[in-house]
Amino acid sequence: MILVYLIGLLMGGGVLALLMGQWNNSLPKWIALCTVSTGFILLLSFWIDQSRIMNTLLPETWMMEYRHDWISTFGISFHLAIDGLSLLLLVLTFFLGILAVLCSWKEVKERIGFYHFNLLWILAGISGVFMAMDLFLFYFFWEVMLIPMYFLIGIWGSENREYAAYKFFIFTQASGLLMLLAILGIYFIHGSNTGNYTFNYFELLGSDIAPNVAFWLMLGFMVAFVVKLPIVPFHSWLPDAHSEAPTAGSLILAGLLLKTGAYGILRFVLPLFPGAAQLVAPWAMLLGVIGIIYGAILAYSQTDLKRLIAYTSVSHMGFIMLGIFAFNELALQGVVMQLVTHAISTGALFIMAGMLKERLHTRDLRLMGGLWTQMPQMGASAILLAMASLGLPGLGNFIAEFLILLGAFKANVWLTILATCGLIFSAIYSLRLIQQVFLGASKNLDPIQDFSWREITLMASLLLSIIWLGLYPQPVINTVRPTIKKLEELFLIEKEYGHILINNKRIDSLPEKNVRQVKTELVPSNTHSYVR
Amino acid sequence: MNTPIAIEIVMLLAGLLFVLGIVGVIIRKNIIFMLLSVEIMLNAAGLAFIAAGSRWAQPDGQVMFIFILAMAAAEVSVGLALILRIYHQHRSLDIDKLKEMKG
Amino acid sequence: MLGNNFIALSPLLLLAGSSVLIMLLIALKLSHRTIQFASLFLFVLAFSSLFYAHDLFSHPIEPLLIVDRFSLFIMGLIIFSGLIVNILSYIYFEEKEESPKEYYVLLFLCTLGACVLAVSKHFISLFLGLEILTVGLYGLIAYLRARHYNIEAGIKYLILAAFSSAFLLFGMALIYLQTGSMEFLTIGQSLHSLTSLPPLFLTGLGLMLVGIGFKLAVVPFHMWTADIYQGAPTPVTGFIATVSKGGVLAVLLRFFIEIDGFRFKTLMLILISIAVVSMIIGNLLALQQKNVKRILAYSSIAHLGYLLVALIPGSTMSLQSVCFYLVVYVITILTAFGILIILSTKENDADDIESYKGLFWKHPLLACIFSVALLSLAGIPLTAGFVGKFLILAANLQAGFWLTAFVLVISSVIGLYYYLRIISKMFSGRGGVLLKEKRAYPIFYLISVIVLLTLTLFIILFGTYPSGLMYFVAYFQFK
Amino acid sequence: MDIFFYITAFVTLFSTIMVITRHNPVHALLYLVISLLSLSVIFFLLGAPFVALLEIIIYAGAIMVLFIFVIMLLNLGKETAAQEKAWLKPTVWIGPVILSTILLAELFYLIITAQPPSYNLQTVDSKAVAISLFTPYLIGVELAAMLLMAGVVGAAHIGQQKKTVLHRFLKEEEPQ
Amino acid sequence: MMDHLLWLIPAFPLVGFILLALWGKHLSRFWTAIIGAGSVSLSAILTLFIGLNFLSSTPADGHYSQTLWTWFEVATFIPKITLYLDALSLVFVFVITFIGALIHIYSVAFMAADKDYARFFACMNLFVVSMLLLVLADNLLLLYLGWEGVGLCSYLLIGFWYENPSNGYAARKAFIITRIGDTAMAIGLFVLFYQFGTLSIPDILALTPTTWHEGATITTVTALLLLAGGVGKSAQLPLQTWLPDAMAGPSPVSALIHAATMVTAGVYLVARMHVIFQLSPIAQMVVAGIGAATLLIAGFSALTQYDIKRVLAYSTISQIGYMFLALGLGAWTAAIFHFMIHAFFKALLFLAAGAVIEALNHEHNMFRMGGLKSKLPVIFWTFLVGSASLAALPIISAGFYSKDQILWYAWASEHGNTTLWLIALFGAFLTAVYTTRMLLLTFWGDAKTAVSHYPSKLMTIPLAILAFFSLFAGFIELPHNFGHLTLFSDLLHQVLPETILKAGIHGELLFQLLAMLVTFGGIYMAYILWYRKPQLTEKLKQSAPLIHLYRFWFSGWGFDQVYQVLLVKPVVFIASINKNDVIDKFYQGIAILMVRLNRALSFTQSGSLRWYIIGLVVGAILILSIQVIL
Repeated sequence: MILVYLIGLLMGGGVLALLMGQWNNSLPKWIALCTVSTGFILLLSFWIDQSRIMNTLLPETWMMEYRHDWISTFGISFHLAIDGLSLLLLVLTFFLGILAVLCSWKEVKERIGFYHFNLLWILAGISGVFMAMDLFLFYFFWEVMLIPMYFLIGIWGSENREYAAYKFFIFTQASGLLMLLAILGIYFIHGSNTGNYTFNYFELLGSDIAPNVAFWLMLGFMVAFVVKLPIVPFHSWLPDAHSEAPTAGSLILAGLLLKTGAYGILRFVLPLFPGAAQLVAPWAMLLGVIGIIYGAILAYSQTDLKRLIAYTSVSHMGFIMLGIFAFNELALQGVVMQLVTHAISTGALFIMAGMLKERLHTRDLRLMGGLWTQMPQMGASAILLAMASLGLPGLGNFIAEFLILLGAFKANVWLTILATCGLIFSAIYSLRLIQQVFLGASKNLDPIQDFSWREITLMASLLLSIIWLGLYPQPVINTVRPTIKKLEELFLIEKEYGHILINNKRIDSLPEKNVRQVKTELVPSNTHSYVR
Repeated sequence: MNTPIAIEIVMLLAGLLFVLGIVGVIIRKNIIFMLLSVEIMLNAAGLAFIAAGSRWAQPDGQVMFIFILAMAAAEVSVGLALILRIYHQHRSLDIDKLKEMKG
Repeated sequence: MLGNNFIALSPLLLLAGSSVLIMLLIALKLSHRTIQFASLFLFVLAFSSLFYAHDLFSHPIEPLLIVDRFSLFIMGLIIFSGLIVNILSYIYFEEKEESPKEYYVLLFLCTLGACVLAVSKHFISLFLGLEILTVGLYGLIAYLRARHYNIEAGIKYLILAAFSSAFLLFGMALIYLQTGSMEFLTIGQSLHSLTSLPPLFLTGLGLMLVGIGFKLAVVPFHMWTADIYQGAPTPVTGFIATVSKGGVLAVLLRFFIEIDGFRFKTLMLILISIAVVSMIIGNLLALQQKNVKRILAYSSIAHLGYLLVALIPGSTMSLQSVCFYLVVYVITILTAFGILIILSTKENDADDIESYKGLFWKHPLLACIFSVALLSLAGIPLTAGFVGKFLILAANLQAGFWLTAFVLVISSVIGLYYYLRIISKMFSGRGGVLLKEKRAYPIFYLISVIVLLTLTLFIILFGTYPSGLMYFVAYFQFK
Repeated sequence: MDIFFYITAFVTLFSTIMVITRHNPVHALLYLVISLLSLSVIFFLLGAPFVALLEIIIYAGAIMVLFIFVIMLLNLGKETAAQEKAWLKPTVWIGPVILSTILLAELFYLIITAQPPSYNLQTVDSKAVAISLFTPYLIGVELAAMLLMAGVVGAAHIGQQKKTVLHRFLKEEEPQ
Repeated sequence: MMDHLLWLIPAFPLVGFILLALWGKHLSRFWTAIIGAGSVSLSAILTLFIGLNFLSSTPADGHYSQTLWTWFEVATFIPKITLYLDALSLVFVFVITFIGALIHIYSVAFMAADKDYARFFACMNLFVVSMLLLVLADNLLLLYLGWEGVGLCSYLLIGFWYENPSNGYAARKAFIITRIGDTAMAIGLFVLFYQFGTLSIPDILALTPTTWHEGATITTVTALLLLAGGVGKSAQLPLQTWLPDAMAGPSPVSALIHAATMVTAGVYLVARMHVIFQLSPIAQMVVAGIGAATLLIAGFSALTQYDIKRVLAYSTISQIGYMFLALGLGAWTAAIFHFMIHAFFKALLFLAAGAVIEALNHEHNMFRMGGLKSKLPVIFWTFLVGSASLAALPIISAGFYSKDQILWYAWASEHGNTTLWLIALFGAFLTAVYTTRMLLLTFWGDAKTAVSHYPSKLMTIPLAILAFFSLFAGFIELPHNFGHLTLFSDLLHQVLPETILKAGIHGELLFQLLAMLVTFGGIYMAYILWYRKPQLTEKLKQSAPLIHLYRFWFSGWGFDQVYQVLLVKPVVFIASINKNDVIDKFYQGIAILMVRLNRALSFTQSGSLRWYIIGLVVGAILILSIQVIL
């Protein structure tokens, strides 16, 4: 039930902020802040509660579940559940949510109520995506987060906002609809096989799909997620969206929206279509590597600060793709780490870009330079973030990237070596960023404020988390371990017997049984009920 | 008493008339001519109904024709009223002058 | 028996009677307001008579009409649309130069025609219903007869409609020649044993499709749509988009089911091509359009394409999805046109997209309503349009029509652009041409807004909790 | 009998062609009347005497008179004829004619390949028509009444001459 | 018991860093200096304490180790934050903390006028932390943390005076080039992990001999990958080009990072992972080859520089080349010994050079110096000591002992051969030449620039201490024909294997004499060329081939230019032509296509009724055509 409350809280808070926005300009901010903080505290306490159990015994994969019939004619239910992965991403969502509210505290001066309405609804949509265990519901939330995001970019963005908003919306919508087709495909195939027409994720897990059909269905899912991630060559919406969005928009885009893509692959593509995923794995990894290098080179050539950061996201998301399709625990844990750390580090970079824009009224790198003199605090934070983004050990991103590469190395040596070379490029663009903005001769003679207290709090929380994740990431790893373990097991079996299934000549009864067994193990056998 | 007229021939006649009506509608400039041509088409359709009705020796074809007649009357009355309006507004019945909306 | 006939026909009788009654009221020189209220009352009466007629299960009135659940459903939809258009008409016509009274007579007649279409099971009633609707529409479209656009649209519609009627008639004649009957069921029975359609029948059907296609405004019979939508008074445009298309689609559906047209490859091929081309071309046409009414016209072409796609599998689910989508479409399009009506001024209809600039900051409520309607048309979740599209896709995939589903997806992505364009205009910066709300008629303004708000709530309700409507649609399913 | 039919058919076609090619509206209208009259003969030959009569009375009579009335009212004469003359050049009509020929060819092809069965021609007299019109199709008649009403109301509204026009396009037309 | 104090060694400077980073702005200079230099000094004292303890009662397993916490635990990969102190790391820790402390103290005075005082010490402290972690790491991942950490600090400190973009450029260059090596090293770590299932250094070293065959490809590949990391960090061929540019940083930075400690991380790595290298003769040969080539190339370049710090930079490259040579020869202890001695004298030289530069108001050009012998006596004498050690002045300088060992092994060890020995010998000659040249140009001759200020006590005392070590540190390890003292190698042999000599090699004394001769020859030649007969140099400069050669050497053998053309330019070019993302063009193309289609279709909506009717007819024709065709 707490899950429903979380979404309800955000949506309700949004509406309240919208209404209050008519009366008072600062009320919506406070409402939004309180709403998100409440959710955050709620989740955090639950997480801490859970982690105590986690340390002692291998917990159930599924921690909480809520189910209510929705459209019963189609077997659609309002079905939410969380496991470690979801929980982690939810915590991240609310954490960044708070920051998003804070970082737009001064930036947004117009239509504050509506702004916060959108902000909270995006968060609600994202939370929903992370919790939905019904494919229809998932798709529903998947789309719900788009519209407020569209408004956020389209209304509060900078000069070229409308173009960016369209592009964002059309890209994601197009790919989303293809996913809808795939969802329907699996729904009917499962239904006609078993007679049980349902969108329930757990029931669909065990379904048998002919390999060639599975391949196409998987592609349908993949397109949506890959566009969201985004992976080259589906990335071109991202630089525009990121650079035109307001700070909070960029933060949420980079920090959360992109993560839904990775989450989707982990949650749906791999468990639903293990065989097909195996089949495309080399290509997916190749795309990942291309993304890493292509994104990095593009990032290097940008002159727009936010565009530069956006392309670094493209590069970093390549690692995620690489890691996911390596199918082993190391890489998958790395992927999860990357989700979290990239969210924080790139989010922080965007916040910083927003602060710079507030002060300098430009995002053009060529107009910046030598800002260290006036803003040493920001400069230091920027260096730390740049280091995070180039994967300096001791910061969270390093662990993520290292684990991914380590895992991927097992799966594909040459691609991993190429990907590792991406680390060099990441150094090149990160240092260029620092050089252009903070070092060199000062080009701006007007006095510029360094961090205010609000900004210090914002930054400090992000920087501390990134350092914490770099030095002691175990809580994160523990939280998602059961989920990742199950995924890995699935692939071990699939790998062993997969070729038999793929060639489909003669399906040995024993291995098939094994596969199904593992698949069904992903289903909660005895869900803890934490419903209070 | 009657030798049957081949039904194909009648239908072909109806088809010819129908197509002539179409040609008329397309090539004429004056709205009145277009209306006239539409009447030809409706007549052709009526002929087809009559032929079909007589093929089955049923009155239904004729009934249908009567309704077509009614429709033609109603339509012509509104159409002519519109023509009057157009003439008032444009001082001409040139259909090519009625192109204000496009795109 | 006769009593039952009366009960079954009560909606039609009431509508016909209403038109006469209104004429009498006009003769008594009553005010616009009185007539508006009277017609409102009469519409409500006609609508409620449906519940009365509902007790009869599948009541045929040989040989022309049949009142069954499906026709009741469609009639309900039609009368409901008529009702909404009627309410919205007041503030539109009150400030126009024409005496608005005859308008109501024609409105009733057109609604009657559409209802006849919904209940007809015979070519004669089909033809008559269609013509009542069409001839009524001639009057309605050209209603503001002093305006060039109105008259131009009127004559265009008249010539084209008569032209396409001729095709329809010729096609019917051919079918009649082939089968010896004009009743759907008998026609169906004569085809029962056949696996492929006889050429004469097919030709007739092809020619009929020209006529029907024209009324539905599907490609390649779509070209009139934009001009007529733009030229006609806005309430009438809304009426054309909903009532006229709903009625025609209903009769098409009935005809197809009775003859079981889904068996015939050629026929399906034609339908699929029409649907596919409609979706794509409709959306493409609207892409850069600057006139909102024209945009809605082009979007309606695409939506009719969607409806045809929904029809194509011919399964139970497909029919349900047609009905569901029809409801959604009607509600949504009425909402959209409602906004246009409210924002129209005495001189101008609010159809220039530039005039919507910054609407949100001036009239947030109206802008929100309009946005919801547009998003529903675009098929975005939380709105009913999404569920509708979902059902269509589901029906298609269930039957294995991947191509049509795919084209639907692609074209709706194209379509997204222009809906977003309007929305982003509304939310973009202040300024732009000032659009006035019609505060001059506070009561009717309030009523209109409340009506639109209710419709919007329905859009959202059906989008978030569609089960109710699904059951409803399934209950009123054909057969 | 056949010959009679063919002659009438020829007359019909000829006069119809004349209708669509005449420049003067009155001439065209008169040809149309001829076409309708010959068509009514064909109706008669097809065993539909009642409808043949209606064709003459209503179509050739009433409706055509309406046309003539409007043409006279608007005083369409030389001017229109000149306009049409200037317009009707081969470049204009060749395309539509080709299109229509294609359509015609397809229609012919489909109709001829259909091979409808032979039959015996029977006269369906006015009584049979009346009976079917007023028993099963009674509702149709009622509906036709509504149709006519729609036509009348529409025509009356559009056609009425009332100068209460307050429209920007027409402001110069209004002295008051 | 000492195990538990291990964490304090890096903790002191870490605390210093945190304090300075967070509150540096608000601290007075005094407190900044106290925290900055004090923390490192505390570490140094603690190191002495622990070191003595270690030496006096060496634990049975040869090391102290302390696990602080488990870094993370994924599947079987469980790297821990464990500090591990054995003899090898002890030497390094000692050098780092001790020299570090001296340099910090020196910096208190040297940087006194700088506005970013706190930032300087913060970075320096952070550097010490990272470097300590590097050498104390128990597993390769933690080592990698230190490895990258020192890279970061190097970057920050090279670019310390950030207003000048060229400093920033040098800093970036340093970071990126070392990063190339690091990347290869990371790949090496992957290989190791999949071979051994762990990254723990002791485990790997223990498992290697049993798992891998000598000369197996995997061994060589792994060794080369690790070596690549070392080559990058230690500025060896072909990744040496960053170090001369790195002299843009303040002199203490050059002393600490780019001479004494960080650049020798590669040496540490190879020594640390010596088991792997031992198993791969090819790799070992490559190490020796790289070392030999580097020392020669850098020696020539050093000969031509006029910036005093660049001379020292090239000499550093060259000296590290010697260390690599030693490593390649299997002379593990000799390499480490040379590392330690080099740390002393090179730190000394840099600090002294820094003092000179500051005294001459930031004049780097040696040709504008001169005659400082009498004006800056303390500096002169310490510099002289350092130079002597660098030039390996026989008997009295520590450098002699360490370098002589390497020369000897180049001949005598089982991997040694004549070529290597000749190169090493020639390198020694070059060293003597350029060292003497530097000395002569700086301190002898006429004064060309006035001395603006004089070094304070805080600067001279560290110099003196370092000078002491530069002279006498060599005596802990004496050749066997000359005292045969092996304190240092005994200590290290706990960790590193003994050098295996070829059978039947004699005549060590002969080689020593030869080396001495070469050194003196070098000194004399420099004396002739740059002091006695400078006109000779001028004459030589007239000849065209020589001038080209001179320029070639001066530019560091053209490596920079080659990289510029082969790597930098193409990448920048690709980046610049693709700035607007060619893939985006594809999507824009789709959008444009849609717009075109829209225009074309809008054209059909001409408003002409006739046209619409034709459309209708065409539609009918199409439908009928479908029927006719099918």
